Amino acid sequence: MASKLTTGLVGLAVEAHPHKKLKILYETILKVVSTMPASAGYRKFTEENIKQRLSAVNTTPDLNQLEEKLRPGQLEEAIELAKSELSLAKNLVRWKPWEPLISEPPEGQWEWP
Amino acid sequence: MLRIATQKCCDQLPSRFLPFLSTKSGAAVATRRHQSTDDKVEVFVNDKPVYVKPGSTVLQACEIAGIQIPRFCYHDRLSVAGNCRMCLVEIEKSPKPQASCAMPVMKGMRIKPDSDVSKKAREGVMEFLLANHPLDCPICDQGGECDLQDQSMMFGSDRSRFLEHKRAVEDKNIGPLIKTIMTRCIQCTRCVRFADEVAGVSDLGTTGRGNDMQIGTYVEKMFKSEMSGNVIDICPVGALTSKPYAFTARPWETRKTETVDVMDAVGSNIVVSTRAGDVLRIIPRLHEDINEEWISDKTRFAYDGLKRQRLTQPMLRNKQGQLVTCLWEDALPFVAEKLSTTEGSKVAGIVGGFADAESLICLKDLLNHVDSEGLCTEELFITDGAGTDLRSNYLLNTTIAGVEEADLVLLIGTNPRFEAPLFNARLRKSWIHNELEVALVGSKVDLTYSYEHLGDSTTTLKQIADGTHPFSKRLKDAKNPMVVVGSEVFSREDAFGVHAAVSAIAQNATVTSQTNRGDGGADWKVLNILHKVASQVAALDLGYKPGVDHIRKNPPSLLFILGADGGAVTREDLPKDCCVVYIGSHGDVSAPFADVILPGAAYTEKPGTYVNTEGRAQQTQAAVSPPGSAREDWKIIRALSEISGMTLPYDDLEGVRSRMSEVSPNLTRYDAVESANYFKQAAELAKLAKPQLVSKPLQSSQLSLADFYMTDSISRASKTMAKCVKAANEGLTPDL
Amino acid sequence: MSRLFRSLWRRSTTLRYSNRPIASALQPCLLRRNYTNETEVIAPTEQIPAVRASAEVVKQQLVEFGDYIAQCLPKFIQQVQVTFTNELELLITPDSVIPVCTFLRDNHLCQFTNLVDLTAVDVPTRPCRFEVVYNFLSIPYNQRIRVKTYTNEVTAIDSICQVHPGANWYEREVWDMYGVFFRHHPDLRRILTDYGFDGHPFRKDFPLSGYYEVRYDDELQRIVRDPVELAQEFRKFDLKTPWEVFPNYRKTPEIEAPATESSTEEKK
Amino acid sequence: MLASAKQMLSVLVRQNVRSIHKSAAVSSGAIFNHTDTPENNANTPFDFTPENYKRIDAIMANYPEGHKVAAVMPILDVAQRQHGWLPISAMNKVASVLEVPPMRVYEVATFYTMYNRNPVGKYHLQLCTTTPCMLCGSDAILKTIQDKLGIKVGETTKDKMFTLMEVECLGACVNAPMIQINDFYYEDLKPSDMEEILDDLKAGRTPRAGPRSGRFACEPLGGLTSLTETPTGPGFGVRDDL
Amino acid sequence: MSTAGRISQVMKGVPMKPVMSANPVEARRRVLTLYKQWYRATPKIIEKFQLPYTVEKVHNRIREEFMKNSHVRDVRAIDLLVIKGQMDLQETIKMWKQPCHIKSYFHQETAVEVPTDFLGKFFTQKH
Repeated sequence: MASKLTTGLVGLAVEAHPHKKLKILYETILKVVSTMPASAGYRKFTEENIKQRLSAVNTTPDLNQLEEKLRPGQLEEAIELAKSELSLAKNLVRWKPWEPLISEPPEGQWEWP
Repeated sequence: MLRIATQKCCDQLPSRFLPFLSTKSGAAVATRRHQSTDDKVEVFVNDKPVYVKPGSTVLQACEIAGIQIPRFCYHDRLSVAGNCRMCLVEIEKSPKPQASCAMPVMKGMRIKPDSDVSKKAREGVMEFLLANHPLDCPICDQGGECDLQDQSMMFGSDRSRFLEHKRAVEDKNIGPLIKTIMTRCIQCTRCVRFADEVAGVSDLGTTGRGNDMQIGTYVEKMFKSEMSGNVIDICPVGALTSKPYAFTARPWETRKTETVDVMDAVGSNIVVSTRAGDVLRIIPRLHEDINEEWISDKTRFAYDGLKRQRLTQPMLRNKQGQLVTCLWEDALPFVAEKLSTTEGSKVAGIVGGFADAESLICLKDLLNHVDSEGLCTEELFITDGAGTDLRSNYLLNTTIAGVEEADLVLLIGTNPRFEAPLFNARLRKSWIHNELEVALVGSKVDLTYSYEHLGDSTTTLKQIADGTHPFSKRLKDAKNPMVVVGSEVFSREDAFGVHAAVSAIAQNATVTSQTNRGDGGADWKVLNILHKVASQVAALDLGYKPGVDHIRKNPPSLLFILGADGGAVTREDLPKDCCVVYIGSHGDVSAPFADVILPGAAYTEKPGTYVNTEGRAQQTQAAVSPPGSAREDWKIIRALSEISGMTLPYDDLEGVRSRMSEVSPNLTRYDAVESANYFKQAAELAKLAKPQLVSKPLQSSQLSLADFYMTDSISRASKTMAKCVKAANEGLTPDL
Repeated sequence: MSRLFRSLWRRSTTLRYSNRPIASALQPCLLRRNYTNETEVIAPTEQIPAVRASAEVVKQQLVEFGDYIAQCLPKFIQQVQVTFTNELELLITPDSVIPVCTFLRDNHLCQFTNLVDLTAVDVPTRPCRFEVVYNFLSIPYNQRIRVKTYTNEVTAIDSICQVHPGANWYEREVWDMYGVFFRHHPDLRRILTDYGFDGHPFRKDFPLSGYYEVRYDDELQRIVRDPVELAQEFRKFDLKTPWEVFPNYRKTPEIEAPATESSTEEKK
Repeated sequence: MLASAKQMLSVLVRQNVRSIHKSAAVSSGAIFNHTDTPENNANTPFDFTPENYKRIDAIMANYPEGHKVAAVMPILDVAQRQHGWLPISAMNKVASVLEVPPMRVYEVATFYTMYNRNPVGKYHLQLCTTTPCMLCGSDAILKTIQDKLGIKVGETTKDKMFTLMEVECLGACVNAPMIQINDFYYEDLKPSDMEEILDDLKAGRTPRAGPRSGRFACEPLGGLTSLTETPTGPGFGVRDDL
Repeated sequence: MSTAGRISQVMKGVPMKPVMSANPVEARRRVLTLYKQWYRATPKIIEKFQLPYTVEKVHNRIREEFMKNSHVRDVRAIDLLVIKGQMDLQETIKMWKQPCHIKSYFHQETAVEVPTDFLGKFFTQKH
């Protein structure tokens, strides 16, 4: 039931089941994120954002309306974005960015002489 | 200029003021303060107490407090005009800001140079000055060293409120040296005051009134002064700039070398600006005891002679009698061969006016090595009596700065205005400020100040010496008299007679002046010799014989000419087989008849020692390198000595200088005047030799401005100087 | 588009303030606001035509956005600053180039997918003389960001070729010009200089004339490469006027009281 | 966007203002440089007459020794009266009489407008056209002169009789419009008066100087409106007991 | 190859991470490997560039270049030198360099001997 023939973007095919895809992706992101400590800034912001998007996916069956809610871009782009967010989240679990700063800059490093 | 002004003010700070500032003990402070404020007025600059001499101006008080007031018309060495209004400062209880350069200090005055009123006043004045000032800084030669530019950056507003047209003023042609762009003029009248007060040639003035006022000569004429170039330096904007230097360089891209001038015997301190091996201009450097901050036009503008008529390659005369260029490797062995085969008594040397003490000592050592005694200076002096043995006999003993203490000057056979313009400027300064009286025996010339002309005959001298002349009375009454003899006197056949008469006059005056002053044997020297060329004193110090008589009497077969271009010796004076070796920088008078030419360096190209007419040793510095294969003169002689197998025992500058100080220690005591006082002995020695006087009038060769410009090999090669002569002789033409 | 960006921003700010305790737990010095707190936007007037209108709104958004990134990556970011021309800058530790670039590229609210520029600055007086600068562009949000880090001559920086393949030649250029080594770069070799060229020309201690000069030698009938010999005088500018005026007014502003520092900075 | 457009607009407006705005070039029109001309050069013959030498001596005697240069203005005036105007040679002569550099004399002569450094006719008509005179009809007077003599402002008639100048306020506004011809003021002029004066001058007569309206001097035209009573004697208004 | 290993001062916060080698032993191994690579490539270099030198001479020259940096102790500096040496080797064997580059390693073709005695200086120099 694809509503359009093409996304108009090279290399980006029309997604047949965007709701399903997005739901899986967003849920996976949430799952990955939930392994982070509750106080992590990234976790808080991402959960908030992704949950909003997920609820939009769940409550909006109409493709066009969903597209409008998940701006910017088309749903296919939103899928790509979610994919990269997922990979980022996985990476961040590894990198642990919520930890304190690794190293302070040397004295006077950021000052102009 | 303003830097100089500050320095002077710091100098004025009494030395006992300084310990007061640095003392830590409270008691000591209290007593010292008491002492130091006795003759001082206390004023407050920014609420800080400052003690200044009564009668000094608010501006000077601020400078002592370390605050500089912007100014355009005020100049340290000129009278106060107070017309630019840039130095306005707020003074408490004064209803309006006051022009600080013209406002004398009063006790307890509270000066606020950094207050808002002062700042606003400056900004307002600057805005008005810029209202009519063209925005042509990019094509202005003053750009980068412009007082208006600098001060508008510091004190001006960043925008203009004027929409009106700017005033335009016609440019004036005032000679081949000074370029005028009168639209840029801000009417500070520094140039007018300089012309009036220092140069003594009142050719400049302000014409018109109000917005149309302009600086100029009214009628088109040359600014006929031998020191005219100084108006370029004192002009705070680009209205008066240097014509030869026009559009050649910006001040920041030039390299400055602080050196000494050799165009006359005064030894003015100068700065040579160079870029990429080119001398671009010469400007004065402050030396209170010599040139203050002025220099003569020959010093300033003759530098283009350093690029023309130069000897750049060694030359040998071939069989056809033509001089052809060759290599050092050819020329030096040729001379060395001659030197080692010629009998010592047949070798001689003449040195000219530009020879530095280093080359003088090298030449002397070399010629003495071959047992030659024929070392002569081109300039003449007496040889009888004490001759050159007593140093006080040939120096300007009073010193140039000493003129300011003199009250009577007797000039004999000299025209100081053209022979030593800065000495004359001192005389004029004393004439204005110290009521100095001047009398002259010699040609009647315009000295820029009034003097008593006592005629030009030698009998006058005799009469003064005898005490029968009316002038003797005045000489007798004088407290600090000076007798100045021009070096041209010594080219007379009765030079010794004149010198003896002058010595007698001076000796009498020394005795009477001591009683007049009432200080017994105080160190005031009356007799002064005013030399014309830079090398003479050093040469006499090193034991050269003055004059070429020796060479005329003993015809040499090998003659070294070290830059002697005065024409004292010509080919006709020499034997046919005489080999003439010319060492020098310019192909002028002597080089054409030389058999070998060894190109030397000019004074901007070598570190050399020169002793001025006061006996003050000074150094020149190499600003550029000598052109072509030219070498420093002493090195040429040193190399020659090595090739001829008589290696001189030094091969660097330090070595030469230590040898110099062995011969005459004063030569390396730089910037010190070594005083000498053997007048009595000299006068007695002179009596023994029975001097004679002839009736030929005492004359000087430089009578008018046109005679001043071209006197030596450098100025004769200078195009600018040639233009000046043309303008002085024939009046201005548009191409000058 | 920018409206959307703003609305997103509004959302992120609400998020932030709902979690105030955590936000305040972050180091307070993390965010340096490199601007003055003037609230009034000065409109150009007839009298003062050339004054830049300070876009306080834009600035505020940048501050909040910077805050967001700093809260997400406290481990990597040393400082966030907004310059007076409203440019957002992240100052990060040298080891965290890849995480930060990845985050900026992949995060929903960043999407800095475009590497505009990568270069370095040599400041020899600093403890680590090289400053490596990355400029990114977020096309969806029309937003730019600058990431800066530092290194010295002997420390390698991680190559971001795996994050942004476009960084390949930029990194080669920085290596060539500054001698900053990029670890894990696929093909790190010279890009601009001649083969056999010695030294890194953009280093401040590299002589203006270089070390070698290449010329055709007539005797040898071929190109020769000689150590540089300056035929022309080196031009050095002397900016003092011969009659130096008012040295008192030439003092550098660093003597000024620290209270006025921010205002001078803004004037720059 | 709007702001920048506004800014742009204001810049444009400013530029327009600038291009429309014109102010008169500020200049009095006088030239303060000497250029040699056939009638005015350093060789123009000039020497004081014996009477004037006597006069100069008398003038210089007014000033103390050492300050003789102060006599420069009266002596320049003597020279101008003798020659009609001041050629450069006359200024040089004054300088040599006073023993000062010529430049000092040029400075004075260029400063004051009443020294004529260019030839003027026998009668130097200086018509005031400053505001009060202009309001009272100096334009008509100017037109009358121009029509009658056929010269414009700044020109001299061919017979070297008249030179016409417009000058700024001569301080006789109460009798406006007025003209100064050589040393005399002619006031309260009507065009007919002007013609009459010019006719008189042409005919070699000397017209009577002063107001032409029948006034004696500058009293109100319609008779006095105040101070009409007899002046009070001494002691008026003084306390009796003094 | 001119960049000598300037060991930066150990300062708080200044990164001290290794470039490639973790310890001096490893760095030494890398240097030796590079040296061997150069050594082996020598005949080919001579052949390709048609150098008028013997293999021994080139070997000696290579050794000299390596010994020039023998004082470097900082492992990271050694690593960077190795990296540059590898770059050089690549440029050489791929003939990206030109003969003049190679030859300039062997002699200063136009260098003039500067005289030190007075006469010599007098004839050749102005100062």
